Amino acid sequence: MNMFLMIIFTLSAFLAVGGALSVAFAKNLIHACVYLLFSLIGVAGLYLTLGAEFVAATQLVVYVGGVVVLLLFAIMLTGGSNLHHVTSRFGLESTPLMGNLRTYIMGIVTALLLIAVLCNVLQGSISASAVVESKFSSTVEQIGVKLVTDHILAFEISSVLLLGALVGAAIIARPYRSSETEN
Amino acid sequence: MGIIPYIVVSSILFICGIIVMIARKNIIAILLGIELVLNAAALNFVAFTKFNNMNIDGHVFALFIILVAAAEAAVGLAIVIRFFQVRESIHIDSATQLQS
Amino acid sequence: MNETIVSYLGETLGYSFNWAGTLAIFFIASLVLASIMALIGGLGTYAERKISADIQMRYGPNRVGPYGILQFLADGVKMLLKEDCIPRDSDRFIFKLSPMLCLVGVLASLAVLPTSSGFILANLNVGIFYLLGATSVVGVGIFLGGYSSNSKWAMLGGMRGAAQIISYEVPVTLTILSIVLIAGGLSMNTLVGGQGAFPNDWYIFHNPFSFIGFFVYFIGSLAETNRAPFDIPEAESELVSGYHTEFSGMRFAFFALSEYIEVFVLCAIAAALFLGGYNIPFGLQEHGLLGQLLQLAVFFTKSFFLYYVVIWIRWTLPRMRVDHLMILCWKYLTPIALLNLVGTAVWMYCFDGKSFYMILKQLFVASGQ
Amino acid sequence: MDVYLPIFLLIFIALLIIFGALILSYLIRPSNPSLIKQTAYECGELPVGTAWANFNVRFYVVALVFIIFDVESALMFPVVAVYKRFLQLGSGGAVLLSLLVFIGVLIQGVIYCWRKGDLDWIKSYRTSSDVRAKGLK
Repeated sequence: MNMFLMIIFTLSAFLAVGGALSVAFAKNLIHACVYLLFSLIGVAGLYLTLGAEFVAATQLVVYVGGVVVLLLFAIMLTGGSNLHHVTSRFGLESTPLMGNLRTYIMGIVTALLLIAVLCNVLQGSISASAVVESKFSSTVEQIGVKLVTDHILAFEISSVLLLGALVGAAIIARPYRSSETEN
Repeated sequence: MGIIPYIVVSSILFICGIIVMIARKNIIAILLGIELVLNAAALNFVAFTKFNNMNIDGHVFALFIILVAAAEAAVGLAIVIRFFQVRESIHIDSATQLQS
Repeated sequence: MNETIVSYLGETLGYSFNWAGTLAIFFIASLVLASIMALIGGLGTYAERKISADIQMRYGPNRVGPYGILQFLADGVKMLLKEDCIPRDSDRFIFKLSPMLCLVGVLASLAVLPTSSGFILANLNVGIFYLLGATSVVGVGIFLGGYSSNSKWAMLGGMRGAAQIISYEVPVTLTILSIVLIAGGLSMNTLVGGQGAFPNDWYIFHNPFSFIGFFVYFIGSLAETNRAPFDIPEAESELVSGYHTEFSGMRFAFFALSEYIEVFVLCAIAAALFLGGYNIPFGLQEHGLLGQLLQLAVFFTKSFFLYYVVIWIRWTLPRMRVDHLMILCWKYLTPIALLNLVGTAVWMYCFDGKSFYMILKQLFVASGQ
Repeated sequence: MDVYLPIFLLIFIALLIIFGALILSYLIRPSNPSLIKQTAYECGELPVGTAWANFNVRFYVVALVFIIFDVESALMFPVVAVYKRFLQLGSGGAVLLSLLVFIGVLIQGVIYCWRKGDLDWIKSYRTSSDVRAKGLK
């Protein structure tokens, strides 16, 4: 089956490299975004040739379904012209850390839970070598085992990272009505 | 087929991303370049996993790279949108003040 | 592990294929599947008109062929003969590209369609996740179609369509996650094979959470394919025709075809994940090719039943308003799906992965003794 | 490797169908473009301005919440896939706990966006003058 591999690799590599070059030299921003889409699909094909099917599928789901749509939306939101002058200070009236009691309680509970889980797991209740590796044959299952044993810290922290990204981006992007700017 | 073709492809992707980041003056285009660079890095991780006969850790790293890229794109684009509302421009050279 | 139709045929016929044979079988099978899907997409338009006519006490198409069943061919020829209008101010490159993206995305997702245990094109390890990724290309295609026309109606429809599709992907994905929890694998044969032929073994009746999950998934997939009552992106009375206002001829046909095929694919996935998929009772699948054909029949029957329900819903319910649509997604379906996920995980832990039926049976037996 | 072949073949077939239909249609369809015909449809009026204008930021916020969910579910998929196997091996509790914490953090994000009105579509955002008037944070 080496020939299929070669063909698929060549096609995907051409898609990826051609897309990347087109991104570099496209005149139109939307076109650049579409070329980026092709490049990302090409990289997903390369992952397939490497046998990393889960990473390839994640590439499709996250990049093609998510990031590219986000980029297109952002281009549409900023692409027009002649918006009248808006002068606000990035809309940040109070720093997001200044929560009330409930947010502090929630934060503390989350932190305690995280610490409890990490202590529980890191103290050697499971480690990857303890799990019978032969039972997890496919790449998805191996990744899953890694995520809940060796890389559990990264797994849990990534959720906190994403929470931070969500809250931060929502604060930054949240629109204010024009009444604010008139004041 | 060895690892060399993959490294070539990923380095081309990386260089394209760097070119985009340096040459473009549009902030969103710069974010496109960052996506390309991160993809190149993730591709290298997966390729080395396959050919150096390491365990599956490279795939996990690629996953986290994709995750961080998505979070970075979300926050970056939010900043771009806010910046556009303030400055009516997404030209990188118009970002001259920390406060407006 | 990974199996394909080739390995299945090789095992059954006791013959190992070389690369040419593999390629030929894959190509023929893919071609057959794609043509069947195109036929289903074509017949879908006919079925829609006929069922709507039934519901509204009309005749529907009845001139071309017996009962008007060849109407879709006439429509296809009409589409071929239409002039190809591209608006003057449009973005021509993306205008030509976007219908292709839609159709390619939908057809690529067919690779993991669980038609039967042996005839599945490729039983990938990441099956259902791959399908999610492939169908997400359609959203980009719809957005680009709306953008490229440079028409206000199309732009509004494209923006709304993209926002709706990505929003409803969230509850759908979370519901699929809860099913994966029960089945313990992502590949289609694991997901379907964990169920049985009779309703008590289906995942929809596995626990109360998956019962709710089925409806969350179904509503979400209706919205993801822009079907009524969620056809905001192409609402005729508000936006002329939504994102494909400016498309004519074959380009419009690609959009319509991809929509109908996607509806079928999502119905098929609903049937596979919740309604037992291709499982046939009494262990008939042991009997080689005949069993496979029976599985095909069972699979298509279930899918077509759901397809009928989709059309039925379209002609029964009024269209939703766009803010209600978003509220339904983010304030009802998503929290419900999250709770389902947590509930399913806890159920699996507490009851050791047993289904509701099995627990009842155990209780019954225990009380009998 | 040949497991992935059907994906590429299906893409190939899709392109085949598309270009075959387009070429066939190109051969037999009429083509007499005119200025009016190539105008964007705006209910019979001449189109005013371009459609590529600014859109409301709420589209972006929806896409933002979506992408966070998307990434989290992508990360949860492998863990969820091995959960049953871990249950059978007898160490499902730790996996359940880590999953629950992961989902819990995710739910906090949802609650935040809900409370701040990011999930609403119409009368979504409290203006800052409202905030000042009511003395709310």
